[in-house]
Amino acid sequence: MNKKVCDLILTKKTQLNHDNYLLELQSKEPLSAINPGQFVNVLIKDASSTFLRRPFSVHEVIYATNSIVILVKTVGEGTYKLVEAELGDKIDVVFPLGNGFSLPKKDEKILLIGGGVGIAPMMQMGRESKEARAEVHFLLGARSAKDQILIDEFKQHGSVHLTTNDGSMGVEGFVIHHPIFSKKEGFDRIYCCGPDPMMHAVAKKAKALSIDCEVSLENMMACGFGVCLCCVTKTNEGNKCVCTDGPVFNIKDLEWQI
Amino acid sequence: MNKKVCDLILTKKTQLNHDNYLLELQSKEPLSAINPGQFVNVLIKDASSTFLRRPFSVHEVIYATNSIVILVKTVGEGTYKLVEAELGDKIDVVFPLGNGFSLPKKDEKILLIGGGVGIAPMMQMGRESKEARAEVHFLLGARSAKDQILIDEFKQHGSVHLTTNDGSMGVEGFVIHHPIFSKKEGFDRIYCCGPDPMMHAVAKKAKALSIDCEVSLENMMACGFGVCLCCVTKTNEGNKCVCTDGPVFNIKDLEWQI
Amino acid sequence: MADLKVKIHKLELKNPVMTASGTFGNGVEFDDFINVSDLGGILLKGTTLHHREGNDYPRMAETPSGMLNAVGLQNKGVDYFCESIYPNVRKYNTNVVVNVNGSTIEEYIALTERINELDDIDAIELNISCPNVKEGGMAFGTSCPMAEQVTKEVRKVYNKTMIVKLSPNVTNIAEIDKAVEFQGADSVSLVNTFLGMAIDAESRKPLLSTITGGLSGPAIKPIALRMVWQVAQAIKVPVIGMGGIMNATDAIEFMLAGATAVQIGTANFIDPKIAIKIVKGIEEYAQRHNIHQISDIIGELQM
Amino acid sequence: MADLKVKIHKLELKNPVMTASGTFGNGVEFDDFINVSDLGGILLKGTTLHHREGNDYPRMAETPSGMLNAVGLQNKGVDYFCESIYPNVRKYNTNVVVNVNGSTIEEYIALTERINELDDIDAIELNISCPNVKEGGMAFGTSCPMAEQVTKEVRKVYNKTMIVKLSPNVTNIAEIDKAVEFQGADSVSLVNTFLGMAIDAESRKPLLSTITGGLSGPAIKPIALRMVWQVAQAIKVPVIGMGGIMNATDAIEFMLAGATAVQIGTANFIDPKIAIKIVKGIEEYAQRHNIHQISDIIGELQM
Ligand SMILES: Cc1cc2nc3c(=O)[nH]c(=O)nc-3n(C[C@H](O)[C@H](O)[C@H](O)COP(=O)(O)OP(=O)(O)OC[C@H]3O[C@@H](n4cnc5c(N)ncnc54)[C@H](O)[C@@H]3O)c2cc1C
Ligand SMILES: Cc1cc2nc3c(=O)[nH]c(=O)nc-3n(C[C@H](O)[C@H](O)[C@H](O)COP(=O)(O)OP(=O)(O)OC[C@H]3O[C@@H](n4cnc5c(N)ncnc54)[C@H](O)[C@@H]3O)c2cc1C
Ligand SMILES: Cc1cc2nc3c(=O)[nH]c(=O)nc-3n(C[C@H](O)[C@H](O)[C@H](O)COP(=O)(O)O)c2cc1C
Ligand SMILES: Cc1cc2nc3c(=O)[nH]c(=O)nc-3n(C[C@H](O)[C@H](O)[C@H](O)COP(=O)(O)O)c2cc1C
Ligand code: FES
Ligand code: FES
Repeated sequence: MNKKVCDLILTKKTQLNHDNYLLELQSKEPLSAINPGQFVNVLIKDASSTFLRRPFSVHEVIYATNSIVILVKTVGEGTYKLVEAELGDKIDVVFPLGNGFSLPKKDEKILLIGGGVGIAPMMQMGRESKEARAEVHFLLGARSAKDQILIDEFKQHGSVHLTTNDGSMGVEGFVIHHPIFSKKEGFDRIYCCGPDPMMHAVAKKAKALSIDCEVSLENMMACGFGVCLCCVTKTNEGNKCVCTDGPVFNIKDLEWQI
Repeated sequence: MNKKVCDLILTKKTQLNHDNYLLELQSKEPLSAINPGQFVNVLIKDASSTFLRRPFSVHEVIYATNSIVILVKTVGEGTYKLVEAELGDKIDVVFPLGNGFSLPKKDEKILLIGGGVGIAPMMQMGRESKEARAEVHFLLGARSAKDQILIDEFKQHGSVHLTTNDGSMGVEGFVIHHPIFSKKEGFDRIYCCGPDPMMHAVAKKAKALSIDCEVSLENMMACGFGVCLCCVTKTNEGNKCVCTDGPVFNIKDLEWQI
Repeated sequence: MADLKVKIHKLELKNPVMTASGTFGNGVEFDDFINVSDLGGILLKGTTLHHREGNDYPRMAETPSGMLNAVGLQNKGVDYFCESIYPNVRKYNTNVVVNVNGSTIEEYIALTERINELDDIDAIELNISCPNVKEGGMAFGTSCPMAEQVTKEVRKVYNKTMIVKLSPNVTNIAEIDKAVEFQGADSVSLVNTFLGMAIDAESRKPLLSTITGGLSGPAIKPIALRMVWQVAQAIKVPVIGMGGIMNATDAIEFMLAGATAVQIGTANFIDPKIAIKIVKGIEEYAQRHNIHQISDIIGELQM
Repeated sequence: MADLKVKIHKLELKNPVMTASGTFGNGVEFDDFINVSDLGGILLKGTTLHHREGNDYPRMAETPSGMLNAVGLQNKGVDYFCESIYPNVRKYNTNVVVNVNGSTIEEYIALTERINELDDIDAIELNISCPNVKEGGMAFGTSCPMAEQVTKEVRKVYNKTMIVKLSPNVTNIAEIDKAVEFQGADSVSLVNTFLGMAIDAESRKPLLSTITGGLSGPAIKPIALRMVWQVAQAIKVPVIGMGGIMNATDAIEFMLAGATAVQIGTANFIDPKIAIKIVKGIEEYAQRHNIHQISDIIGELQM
């Protein structure tokens, strides 16, 4: 699982909706094992305002073709430039980075919560959890029906539950408002990635229900491999780097006021 | 002849040899008159090292289609990016800039000398000089045969004489070594654009032969329209801006040691 | 529509957007592109008592997100200014400010006295921060006693709005600003360019004839913003902020840091319409944030 | 093949490329990417006597051609360093330099004494220029008497190579460098980061928890280059240059300006292999220009 910096080839690009794209990046050399929840750090070329690399979660790993798929939401110059890349283009990537989620045990019932583009790491996590024979549930939150993407793909790895802020698809409200939390038979583990307020709310819920919970943070990063110390979050053991000690943390280790 | 800043559309792109391209840029609005020797200043988008615009001589004006053609030699990030533009792309241009050459009178015999990409302004100058019924001769200098471009196009406006440094096409040597200068019937005017040492050599020759001579300078520019005062050259009347008082100067006004 | 008016001492600005000295020519060069009178004010190019040829070519080098210049205050002197430039710029329905430069205190005074006679010039900007002239210039702006003295002496002969433009090439900019304020400046403007240098590795030569020159553009924005913030906290007179402003967001940032108005410099070279675009952008920002008076955001950085 | 060796006091560098403190972790983070021993030297991350948590998140903001950081010297203190880091870095066959930081002169001394005991550490870099700590840090580097004093006191307890790293946030950097040289520094390194600031116009909040932070990257290169040139002319000990070096050409420029060696900082974040690439690029430059000893170009700016 050595880190490397190299050019991957863009072999597939799929636009999912107005602002989400799947990019499939192929390595010439075989991929070593990548954990669900790890991320890659991409150099954006030819953009005048992107000086630093841009981090993206590993959405899927296709070992058969040595490919990594990332899900990119366009929010600024870097992501707009990235999704403009054409098939065959070389993309300069540092990977794999970060720790990744801890996999569930056989027969455990787990809830994978993704909010917005925070759904990205949950595809690979869902697949590997299913392969580990856990019972996988996805809870995907979005603003509106048009922002709900990849539902069929998630269904291949588990059952899918949806919320939208405006109620246009699934349950109206935020993910924590979903009735799945009030079911009697609870979850063994919750995994969550999404906007900070959402992760806080989920963590609070998990704590109240005494469910083991991991969250994947998206702190601003300069290097992505543990040398700049810019991406820290407060933990019981002091400041830790989200890029190396994370991005995945167990909420019991974080100093969140929940 | 008001200056404007606006988007022109790239309607045609022709690669002439390994490092020279013709770009045809079309204006939605009718073009007002542009003088041969004037230039345009192009914004290079999506390049990380090009902060300022890049100036290019007007190579041809096609009033019928409201188009300006520029000849671009790739030398750095800006020019490489520019020639990567695709048909239909918007190119942000400030134009027309500078003074331009003084047109010859009817029946005058003129020599238009271009060295390297300095041939750029000579096409439109040749055309308009011919239209003014002058006798037009081009003297085009390049390193080697493969760098001699657009010969047939120049032939439409006058007779063409060539030099190459390695003798692979035309006379071997620099432009001033061409026997055309030793002919008895001399030229009424010489116009020249090219590398600085070449323009100095031509100016010296013209002075020796007492021929009126205009040169087009390519000083480094920040603004291109006379406000930064960065592009100056020394003249009899002190420092003058190459972008507004030039790029074309009569050699008798310049403080060149020739 | 938001009220964009701001006030710099006696100057009423219809909006906080001015253009920076040396980057806007004498305004007239922009007539083809924009309606100059729509700006809050314009700063004319640096003027001296006598004609100056400026430095030798090359005077410019592009740098990452910026440029170096070594113009060296080329201008035709105050006589020419009064006769040939003033008649053209007085027509603008905006604040026209002359950027005043000297090699000695006497020169600053003599020049200011001449400008004082011009009815339609309501303010001067005392440039004690030019890095590109050998004598005077930056030497005044990097030493407290000198900055104080020139401000004090010029104040004696000038009753209209006096803006003092300070050098960023100092350890503690707020200290010098305080000194200058104490001597009667009605406003301070900052930053001027940072002393920098560029070398061509192939020829091993400096890229500027003067070896060093002044760095401007977005590269310096973070430092300029910090200085404006520090100065605005230290002094009471209005601060005019500049340094790498390329768009309305940048301008808003300077205002939040404490600038009452901003100046647009190098950006004018890249887009001759930029100053007007920034006025519009500020208006849109105000609308989006439900701000009725843009002056309400001055110094309103939330901490 | 050109001889790339240079000498910084007693340190023999196999090539002039070092990595800058705080941008190279403890070197081991780069083992996956490069052979660290191929570098001229590495500067470990800033160390203090006691454990420091550093500043709160957010500590970073991207800027045009650069970045601001406000790490605040997070590190586990010298005990941890000696026990857990030193054993891992002494293996490198290159010069491993510890970046020494203190809030008081006593802290600088106590820390240096500990480092002095480590056989395989042949040099310290005295950081008197960190803009991101409240006490000490930059205050030492921006005042001549303080810079002199800390240099002098640390010199008394340290006989190996002592490099002093100075603050660029000063009016006259050469003056401070001279003072430091006078007090026995064997070399000076510059520049540290420039104090800057970034604001989010939408939320009206600073982008850094500490409001201001240190600017690094290509944006500062022209200023850094000028400072290195000025300092190299003013002092006799070798200068180590840095500030925005992204490629071999940049490195050569610093050497032409007078740097004996260079440090690569922020560029490491963008390309973890960059330092080695720069070594190769310098070698190519030497070959292309028929330079047998790279040390021949130090200070060879043609004017
Ligand atoms: C570990 C990690 C994994 C990530 N995974 C994904 C992913 O799978 N898919 C995806 O689309 N995005 C992901 N992101 C976020 C992604 O990196 C940013 O959206 C991207 O860097 C924005 O670049 P830009 O140039 O387009 O926007 P910019 O112009 O840089 O920024 C646009 C806006 O987004 C904000 N922003 C940028 N980065 C972050 C961040 N890290 N946290 C909070 N706000 C930010 C900026 O402050 C700004 O307001 C991840 C981030 C991290 C740290
Ligand atoms: C009035 C004028 C008219 C011009 N007309 C043409 C034209 O018709 N066709 C054409 O191809 N080019 C022309 N040029 C030159 C053209 O502007 C430059 O080649 C271009 O700006 C280089 O940009 P870049 O980003 O590709 O290279 P950069 O990376 O900026 O530079 C590459 C190399 O070229 C050098 N260089 C760049 N600009 C100049 C310059 N103005 N003078 C001397 N050296 C320079 C740089 O120092 C560097 O060594 C003209 C320049 C001027 C001032
Ligand atoms: C080419 C050029 C010429 C300048 N001339 C002057 C001048 O004459 N007087 C002055 O006070 N400032 C002068 N400046 C400094 C600008 O007014 C401004 O302070 C500086 O460029 C920073 O702003 P910017 O980054 O927006 O350009 C000049 C700047 C440039 C780029
Ligand atoms: C994230 C970060 C942390 C830094 N930490 C230190 C430090 O601990 N000690 C120090 O002397 N300099 C520190 N620096 C400054 C660098 O060593 C270097 O002086 C500066 O970044 C300029 O070089 P650059 O532009 O190549 O990055 C740090 C810089 C960055 C970006
Ligand atoms: S991003 Fe640099 S340490 Fe995490
Ligand atoms: S390029 Fe600005 S005045 Fe000529």
